[in-house]
This record gives sequence, C-alpha cells and structure tokens, in this order.
Amino acid sequence: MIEILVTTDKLIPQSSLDAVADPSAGGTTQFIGTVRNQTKGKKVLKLEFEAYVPMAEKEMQKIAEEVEKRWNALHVSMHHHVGTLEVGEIPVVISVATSHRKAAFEACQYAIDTLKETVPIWKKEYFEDGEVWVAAHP
Amino acid sequence: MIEILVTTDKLIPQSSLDAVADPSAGGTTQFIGTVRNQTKGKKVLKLEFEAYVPMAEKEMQKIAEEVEKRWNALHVSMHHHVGTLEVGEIPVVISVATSHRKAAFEACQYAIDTLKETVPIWKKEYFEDGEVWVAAHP
Amino acid sequence: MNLTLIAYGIAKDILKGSESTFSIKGQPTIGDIKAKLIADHPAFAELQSLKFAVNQDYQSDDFKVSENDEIVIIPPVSGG
Amino acid sequence: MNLTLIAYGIAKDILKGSESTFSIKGQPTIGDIKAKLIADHPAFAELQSLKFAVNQDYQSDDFKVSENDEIVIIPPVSGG
Repeated sequence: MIEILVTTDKLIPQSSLDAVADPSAGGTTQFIGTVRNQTKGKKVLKLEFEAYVPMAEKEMQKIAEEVEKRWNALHVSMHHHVGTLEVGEIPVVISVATSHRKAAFEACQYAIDTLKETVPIWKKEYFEDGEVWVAAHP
Repeated sequence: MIEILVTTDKLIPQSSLDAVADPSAGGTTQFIGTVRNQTKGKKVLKLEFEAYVPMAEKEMQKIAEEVEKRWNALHVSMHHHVGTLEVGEIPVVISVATSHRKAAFEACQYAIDTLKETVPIWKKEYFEDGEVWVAAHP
Repeated sequence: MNLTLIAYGIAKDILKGSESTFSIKGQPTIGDIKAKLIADHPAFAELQSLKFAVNQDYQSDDFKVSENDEIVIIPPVSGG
Repeated sequence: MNLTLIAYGIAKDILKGSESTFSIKGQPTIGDIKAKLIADHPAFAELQSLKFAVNQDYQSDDFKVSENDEIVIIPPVSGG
C-alpha cells in the first residue's frame, strides 16, 4: 500500500507509521526531517514550502512504487508539508515497512534522497537579513 | 543526549522521537521493530521478551555512545520492551538525530544491528504447536 | 502559438508573477521555450538548473508542446 | 569456591531454574566454569553460542572470577 500526502496540516509521524502497519512487517524505518535553526552558521527564523502539488504527488507516487518494487516493501508512506514552518517543525516524514529490516533502511534512504532530487517542492529560508530560495543558485 | 529504556510498558515511537528533538537536527531516523505474524511460514501467536536488565541497559548505553562518537549524532534514544507482545506490537524503537541525514541512517542501522548481537535480551516465540527461544540453536 | 508558463519558487520571483504568457512561432519544443525564457529574463540562466514539466511530467529539450498543455517551469527543487 | 550462576532464556530451561550453585576448586576462570557447566548439562554444548557476563560485562574464557562476582550465563541473544 502506498500513502502519499502533501498537506498544509502539521505532520504527525505516528500517522505515517499507522499507514504502514502490517502484521507481516518485521521492521519499519522512518525518516523525519526537521527545520534546522541554522544554515552555514546563519540563524534561520522560519521556512516556507511551496509545492506544485499535483506533480509533487505524482513524483512521490513514482518513488514509492520504485521502493515497493526494488526493496519489496510492504507499505510506503510519504508525507510532505506545504506552508510555513518554525525551527524544529517537520517538513517531511517517510515510513517504509518491510519483512526484513535491512531493506527498510536502504529503501527509506532512497526515498528521501530521491524526493530531494525530483519532487517539485521549493523551500525558502528566512534569515534576519533576508530570505533565499534554497539551492536555487550554484 | 542518550536515553536508554528497558521497560514492561508499551513502547510509544513518538516518545522516543521527543527524546531526540533538537533545533540543530536536520534529520532523525527511527527504527521500529514489530512482531511478525509468522516465522519461516509458521504462525506466531505471541512473543515473550526476557532481559538481564542492568546489563541490557549498560550494553545499550555502549551502543548509543558509539553512535554519538562515530556518526557525531546529536541524540540517541533506544527503547526495548520486556514481557509479552502480540503480533504487530513493538519490541524495540531506536531514534537517532543528526545534523545531516545520511549519518542518521547509518547510525540507526548500526544501533539495531548491534543491539541484536550484544544486548542480553531473549525472545521466545509461541506457535500453535509449541514454543522456542529464538536463535538458541544452530 | 500562445503559451502560458506556470511558475513556482524563484521562477515566480523572476517573472514577478505565477504565470507568464507569450507568443511563439509554430509548435515549439521545450528547448525553444527555455531559450526564449532566458532571452527575456536572463536571471533564469543563473539558476543551478532549469527544468520543465508538461502535464505534470518532466520533459526534455526536444519535447514538442501542444496548445492546451500545462507547462510549468521547474527551478532547482529543495523539498524535504 | 562456591559459585552461583544466574540464568536467563534457554539457560533457565536447561538448568530448570534461574540460578545454579556449585563448588569448584581454586579461583576458576570463565573457561573452567563453562567446561563444568557443559559437563553437568550437555544441552549447553548444543547452543549456537555460550557466553558469560561478570558484573554485567562480557568476559572471555581466561577471565578469573572472584567470590562475590555476579556471574550470568548468556545464551544466544535475540532482542530487537
């Protein structure tokens, strides 16, 4: 089962875990991203996430399908927040349940690595002296 | 910060996440073990976990210290259940918060792999036709 | 052909709006659109990468767009 | 010297109890204790592994135990 969610609601890690619960699962790996208080030493005030939502969901679906296929995952849940987040809040939660634990780690890492490369979501960092779209420039 | 817990209480993944929350964390990886409904095709009714508690805590502490040192983890939380668990319930939760996410995956995987090798906890599987201490015999 | 490009993130800042409409001869490719966009707004050339999605899928430079396609400028993504 | 071995898991089943007390000459090593345990209870020889902890740390065969040490038989662990 695949669960994809792009939402303005606060992300709840337990809700992503619930989505992948399965009696034949031996292990679940979860990645929880959190907003860091600094970037290269500069204090971060808040982040704002913007998404091209229908395509973001489609790209996340592709990642989840690849995870199911390549690591034989039982279930995959990917949640991403859009809107403003404070330091310590959660932009992304990914859960992967597998029969055996090694696959769960590899699969979850692939999912977050690929999400960061392909999913059309953009993050703006707000500093005390201005704001910047992350990764926009070399 | 290191949090080690060996308990007869039900494990709550969120409580382990709360223990590693940090404004300088960029990523947290969590491993959640769950009781599988079968082992090599045989239906599992329940599991019972027994621990040599003071040494289990000491060995878990050693693992967490190694994780802090080797992967520069900000915080590590390791919870293990003792007592009886039904299918789908949680024997173990490990959370590792790091500044960068790659380290979080490696560190969390090291922690669960090592826990399974060194921590004096024993698991008995109950089947319909008997019970067995897991991994006791070759 | 009249085209509407949809913009997100820094593309929205460069275009000063979430959409940009322009006319282009014949049936253009993504490569044609990219060239025109950079000619009109040189700031696009300074981005780490510049991709396009047509109807919610990434498409490469040789892809030909059609009249009612949903064309979105994809500046470097930074989710997660 | 009188020794009390504490047992968990399958070791408890083999010894039919959570403790086993016996006498051994001089100051025995973990290796001596292991040999005596297997001689008295051959089922220990069939385990995947057989380790010992003294005062909550693993110790190898050449470690000498003392009178009031807490000695625990560690059959193959299976936590997690």
